[in-house]
Order: sequence, then C-alpha cells, then structure tokens
Amino acid sequence: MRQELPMILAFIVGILMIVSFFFTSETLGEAARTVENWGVIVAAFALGLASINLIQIHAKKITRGKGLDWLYSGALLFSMIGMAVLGIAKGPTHPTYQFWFDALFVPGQATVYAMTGFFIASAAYRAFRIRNLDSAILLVSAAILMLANVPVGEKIWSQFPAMGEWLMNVPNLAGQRGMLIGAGIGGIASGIRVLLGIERTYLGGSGS
Amino acid sequence: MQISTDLGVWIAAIATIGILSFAFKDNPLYRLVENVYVGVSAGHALVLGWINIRDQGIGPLIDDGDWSLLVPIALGMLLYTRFFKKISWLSRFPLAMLVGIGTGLAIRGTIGSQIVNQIKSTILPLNSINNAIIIFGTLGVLIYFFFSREHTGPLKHVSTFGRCIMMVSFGAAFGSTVMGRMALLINRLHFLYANWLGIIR
Amino acid sequence: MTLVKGRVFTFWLLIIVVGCILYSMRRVSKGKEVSIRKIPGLDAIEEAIGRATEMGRPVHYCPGIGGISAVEAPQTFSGLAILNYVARLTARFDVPLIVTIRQPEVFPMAEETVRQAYLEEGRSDAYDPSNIRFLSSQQFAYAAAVFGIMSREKPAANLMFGAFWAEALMLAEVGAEVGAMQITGTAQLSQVPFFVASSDYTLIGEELFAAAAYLSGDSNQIGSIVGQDMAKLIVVFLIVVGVVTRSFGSTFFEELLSK
Amino acid sequence: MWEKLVNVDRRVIYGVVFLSLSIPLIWPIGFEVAVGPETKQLYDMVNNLPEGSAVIVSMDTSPGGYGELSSGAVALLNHLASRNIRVIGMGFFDTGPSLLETAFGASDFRDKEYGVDYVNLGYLAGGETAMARVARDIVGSFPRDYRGNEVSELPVMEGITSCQDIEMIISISSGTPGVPEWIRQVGDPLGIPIATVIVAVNVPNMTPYLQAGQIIGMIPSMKGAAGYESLMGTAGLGTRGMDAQSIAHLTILALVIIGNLVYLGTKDSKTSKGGAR
Repeated sequence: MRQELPMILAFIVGILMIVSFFFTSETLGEAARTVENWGVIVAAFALGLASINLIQIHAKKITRGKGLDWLYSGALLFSMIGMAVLGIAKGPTHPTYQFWFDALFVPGQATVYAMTGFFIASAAYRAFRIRNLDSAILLVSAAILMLANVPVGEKIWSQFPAMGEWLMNVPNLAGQRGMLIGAGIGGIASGIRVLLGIERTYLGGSGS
Repeated sequence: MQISTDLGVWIAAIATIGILSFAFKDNPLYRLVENVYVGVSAGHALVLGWINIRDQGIGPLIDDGDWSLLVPIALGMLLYTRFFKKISWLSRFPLAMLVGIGTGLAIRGTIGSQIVNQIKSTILPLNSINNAIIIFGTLGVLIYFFFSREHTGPLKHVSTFGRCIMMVSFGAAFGSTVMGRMALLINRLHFLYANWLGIIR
Repeated sequence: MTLVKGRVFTFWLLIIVVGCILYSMRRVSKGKEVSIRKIPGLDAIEEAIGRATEMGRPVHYCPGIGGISAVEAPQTFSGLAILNYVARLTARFDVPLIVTIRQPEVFPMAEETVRQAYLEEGRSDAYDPSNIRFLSSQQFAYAAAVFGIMSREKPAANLMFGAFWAEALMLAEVGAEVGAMQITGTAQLSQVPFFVASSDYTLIGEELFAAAAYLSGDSNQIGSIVGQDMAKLIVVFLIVVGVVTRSFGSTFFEELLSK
Repeated sequence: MWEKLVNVDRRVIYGVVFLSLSIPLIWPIGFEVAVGPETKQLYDMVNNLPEGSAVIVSMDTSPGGYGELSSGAVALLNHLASRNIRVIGMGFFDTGPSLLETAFGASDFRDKEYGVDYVNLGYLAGGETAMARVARDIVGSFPRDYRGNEVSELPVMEGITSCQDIEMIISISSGTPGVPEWIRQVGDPLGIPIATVIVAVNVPNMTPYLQAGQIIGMIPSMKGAAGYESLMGTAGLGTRGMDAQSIAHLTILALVIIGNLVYLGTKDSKTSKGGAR
C-alpha cells in the first residue's frame, strides 16, 4: 500500500493533465486547473528540502570535520540562515538583501561557470584529437562555426559567416531534429512507465 | 575612472578572484567563497519558497477562506516526513503528485511540439539539396537510434549518414559552447577591469 | 466531450505511440525473444580492458556525477549497469578497477555492483573495496580529485558512462593526458561534443540506455526500446509519405497532421 | 622538443587565454559586428508591436547563465523601453526575479515608472507546471509582485488576465525550464509568439524550433547581443566583447591545431588503437 497509493495518485493526476488538454470538457479543465495550482504550492514546499539536507551535512562537519572544514561549513550555514532570515523578514527586494545577492551570489556562481572557459582551452590543447571520422567531422564543423561566430572570421575569409549559417541551418538542423524527435519518443516512453508505476525510482524503490 | 570605493564591488571582486584562483590551485579562499555561495543560494531558495507558500497557499486560505488549499499545504508538509525514518513513506504522496503532474504536462506537450510539429516542418518539397539534407538527415538520425535490428546492408549506410550528420550538430554545439564560455570569462574580466579597477570604461 | 480542434491527429498519434510501447513491453516480458543491435562502444570496452592488462595498468570507471532521484537518474542506473559488465571483465582479466563517485547515495550501489560482479566471476579474493572511492559531493572538487588520482595511477583505460556536466571536460582532459583509451557515454547532449572530441568511442543519448538494457537484460527496458523503435518507424513513415505527396504538390497530408 | 610541448603546464594555457581576452578588452580593436537573421527578425518584431502593448519577459536563468545573457537582455529591454511596450517580468528559476531587478536597473527602464510601464511579478515554483498555470491566469498566479504590491491594482496589468492578452513571450534562458517548456505549454497550444535571449550552448538545439516557426526570433549569446546593439545603434558590452571573442576564438583554434600537431609528432603505434569508425 505504501507504494501503490502514491502510484495511483501519480497515475490519476498525470492522466488528468493529458486528457484535459485533448478534450473539450469544462469539468476536466477545472479539475486540471485546481491540480496545477496545488502542484505549484507543493513545489514551493520542496524548495526547503535542500536546506535541511545542507544543515544535516554541515552541522556534522562543524563538529567532526577535519582541518578547516568547520570554517567552510560554518560560513555556509551562516550565509544560508542569514539570507533566509533577512529575506523572509524584509522581502527579497530589500536593499540589504539585494546587496548580498549582487555582491556574493551573482559573482560567485558566474565565476564558477566562467572558469570552464579556462578548462575548455586546456582541453582544446590536450584532449581534442582528430583520431577517427567522428572527431574529424566534429572538429572541422566546430572550426567553421567558430570562425563564423566572430567578426575576425569574416576578415580572414568573407565566406565564413555564410558557411556557418548554412552549417547551422541545414545539417545541424537535421541532426538536432532527429535527436529531438528521438528524445521526445524516449521521454514519452519513460513518462508512461512512470505513470503506470513500472518505473518507480522516484519513490525511492529500485525499478519494478 | 579609478578604483572602486563601493563595498559591494570589493566583495564581489574578492569572490571573483577567489574562485578564479582555483584554476591555478585548489586553495582555502576558493573553498570559502564556494561554500558561502552555496549557502546564499540555499537561503534564497528558502525565501522564495516561503513567498510562494504565503501568496499561493496561506494567503488565499486565510483571506478568501479557500479551505481546499489545506490539501496542497498538507501535502507540502508531508515532503518533510522523509527526515523521519518511520513515517518517511508519507513523503511519497507529494512526490507522486509532483511527478504525476510534471509527467502528464511533459507528455501532452512533447507529442505536439517535439514530434508532430517537427514532422510537419520536415515535410518539404524535394526540390533542393538543402531540403534533401534536412529530410534525409532527420531520417538518418532517427534510423541511427534504431536498436532492435542489426545495422547491415542499406540500413548501415543510412545510419552512418545519420551519425555523420549528428557529428556536424555536435561540432556546431562545440563551436557555440566556446563562444558561451568565453562570454562568461569576458563578463567577469570586464567586471574586474571596469567596475572594480576602473581601468576601462 | 469531444477532441479539441487542432489536437485530433496529435491525440491519435499519442495513443498509437503509447500503444506501441505498451504492446512491446508486454510481449518482451512474456518471454518473446528480441535482439538489441550490436553497440560498437561495448566491444571497445573489452579491447580497452585487454589493453590495460597488457600494459599492467588499472582501469578507471565513473558512473556519472548525477544522482538517483532527479531526471538524470536513468543515466546513473545505466552507468551502474555498465559498471557491472566492466567489473566482470576486470575480474576475469585480473586488472585493478578504480571507481570514483561523486554522489553519496550512489557510493553503496557502486560498491555492491562491483563486489557482486567479482563474486559471480569467482574472484572475490581480487575485489579491493578501497578502489571504490567517494571523492567529494562538490562538482569541481570531485573533478580535481579525479585529476589527482588519474595523474598518479595512470590508468590505461578511462571509462565514463552516466550524466555529466561541465566537469566532463576536465575528466576527459586528464584521461587524454595520461594516454588512457577513453570510452564514454552520456545522454547530456551538451557534453557529447567534448566526449566525442576526446574519446575513442562515445555512446550518444539513447545508445547509453540501449547498451545498459542490453547488458542487464531488463525486460521492461528492452520492451520499451523495441516499442520506441516502432514509434520511430511510424515517424519515418509519416515523413516519407509527407515528402512524397508534397513533392507532387498535394497538401492533403499536412492538413491531416494539423487536424 | 615534442616532449616539452606535451608537458606544458596547464597554467600557461590559462595565462594565454587570460591575455587573449584582457588585451582586446583594455585596448579595443573595433571589429564591425554582423547581425544574424534570427536577431534581425526579433528586432523587426519588436518594432512592429503596437505601442502600449504588453510582452512577458521571463528571466529563466541563474547568475551563472546571466553572465552570458546580460548584454543581450539589456539591449532588448532598452528597445522595448524606447518603443513604450509594457513589460510583464517574471521568472521560473528562483534566482530569476532578482536578476530581473538587476537587468531593469541596468536598462532604460530605470527611468520608467514601476507598476505603470513595467512590473516584476516574481517567481513561481514548479517549473513547467508553473508555466502551464501562468498560461491560463497571470494575476491569479501572482497575487502580489516581487516588491510586495497587489498585482490587480497595478495600472501596467490593465486588460491582462491570461497569456492570450500578451503579444510575445521572451525567455531569457539558460536551461530547464526554458524555451522548450514555454513552447510546449504556451507557444504551441495558445499560438503566442516565443522569442529568446539564449546561452550559446543551447543555440544549435533551437534551430528545429526556429525553422518550424515555434520561435520567432533569437538573440544568441554575446554575438546576438552585439548584433542587437548594432541594430539599436549603441555599443555595449556585447559589441566590446566581440573583439575579445575574436582573439579568444583564434587562440582556441590555434591550441587545437598545435595540440593535434604535437599528437602527430609524438604518436607511436600503441596510442591510437581501437578508434572504431
């Protein structure tokens, strides 16, 4: 029962979403609207789960960690609780809140992402090799597109932008569309397995 | 222009340099900044989660007396039973609801937008090389991902063509990604040079 | 209750696609024999492990850095299914197998997978639990740790199957640096280009799931794959008929699709 | 000599990239930027919107993605401001609304009146589910805006209840939920035009949607931003960044070529076994 009842719930709301979309029925439409509204509220509750996990992990690290762990974990919990208290008390557009958001969060995450710019360069030197037909096609098409993407490419050869555009809108389009349709069918297949309870890893069980 | 006197800019600059330093060596400053930003991010999620619960759930429940909203509020709270071993199975109900809605919405949208509309736009007259590449490329990729038959004979050629077309796509993705990654670095460097050091405008 | 105008064809196509998938899942689970086509990347794994044996160097395996509950869970499970196959081979060839893990909840599953594979090959004595390593739950810290391990222990084969993000680049780079033969696979399409450019063989998207289904013999998975093939055939048919009629100047077919 | 080249420290490579970006940023070259057709298309769409009509700008990104999208987002917002289009802002990433505040502040909307010319409705949890909810009912989905005002009382919302009353949806997008979800839940079923300011990684994935008309225009990463700036006759970070992009792209290409030459130089019989296909 502990498995079956949730599965039945998932099945009912899932089918409701699908049927209400294809059929003209006010009753079903209304039911679907209500369930959607509820879903948004439940999803909002889920936003707190990560912080409880973080508290569990980092409280342990503060008391039992090695080296500087106490400092890192302490800083993490302090900034989390500080932001939460400030935001709930004063609202997220309060100047102090926006200050910490802009001063710490934005540059922090933006820089972590930006670092991958360095990694791509060293991988370009060390790892990207023409070793077979696949990588040959890939690297040649990448090179053409790179030269088409930046103004200096046109200075080198006036045809690069046109080639890049063709590459993007003809062969790339075909490849992307094939993958999009294939992935769509795959997504429907795994969705159906979830709704029918054949795939239930989301319930913490392991498959059927 | 000259070096910034704004406290926020200085904090952001130290965070930026702290993280960039990881590229050269893993170091305590990197770890510290990374942990702080994970904390801020989780705190921010908490704040916005609370605002949603207040505006969508508790507000209408109290102000308009919409008692039906007790259902999602109760379900939402059940999510937290997962932290208590004995009753953790109760958290499956809200999860099942979220998964059910999400899956239903995805299925109903995918079949139209990702399949039917894509088929429609592939139905082109066979009157140019470009159209031929689009049509046969799409078919080739679909057939490449065909698993229940051995790819021999003509099937092999079609699927090889499909794989080659995909490699062009991946090349395009590769080239595009380089621009994206460099844009991210440019954004950070511009911040350091313009907003912090003030050496450019 | 009638079908909404403009969604009629879409609805029936959905019914047919779902029908194909359910039909073939049922058929396969009732014992109907189906074969999954040869996936060249899998043969390459055996070759890579053979090469490691010759060179007397270990094999590195990573089942992705995704978890077991989010959308990328199927990729993680595929990574674990392929790990089982790899562990059997390393047990047979007697090569050390290093498995590195980022997600805490994947760690016990990887440990169990490898232990079980060694047991089934009758080589429990060769199973070394200290080679299954949880490194860090932080993405880049994990990648940095793999960097260290690979530079020191110089594996002859670097096998990565599962969900990967930006760290994929770093892992593939260090693999290339130590001269490992690299075989990779992911359904994170944004990372596929980097894997292709740095690996000897790459499983793309659905191929990862098909390979895992083939190795694990899970009837639901295999049935689903066969059903998806049927759906793809229908799409191919629709495109071909549409292109032919369109080329002869008829728009009947497109109108049908828009119904 | 090959050995030395093979073993060059990766920090040297990082240094080369750093210089190839920094030098053109500090001493600009002034390359002329080209405008892509999909960017021109969006520009024309915005130009043809009736004055006073409303568009949704959805900030579907995290700070990581915003670093790449800010210049395009600001250029587009400036255009919308100059055409007196009402902007209904929202976001489906929890970081979206705060970044939207930043973007409004960096654009010409800072001189416009909040609540009359533009609004930031905030965040709605649930990803695709939330988008489906907004499609039917905007005010019901956001009873209060991000700054805490009653949304139904704001003049900017006059005549707007559902997405049907919106001329165009612009998703500033770096992942999921993003453009495919908007297409599935709003664009295709309701027939509302979708446009996007998008990170480069996702640009190739957008081509099937563009060709099918499911997206009507796009500002792809920094290149698109530079193009949009040049259409507007201004020069922001997009334009300035393209000089640095040019040099960095050449650097990466050079690294790949040198890397492959070194590989050929050091290759012996044992290294390239098994490259089937």
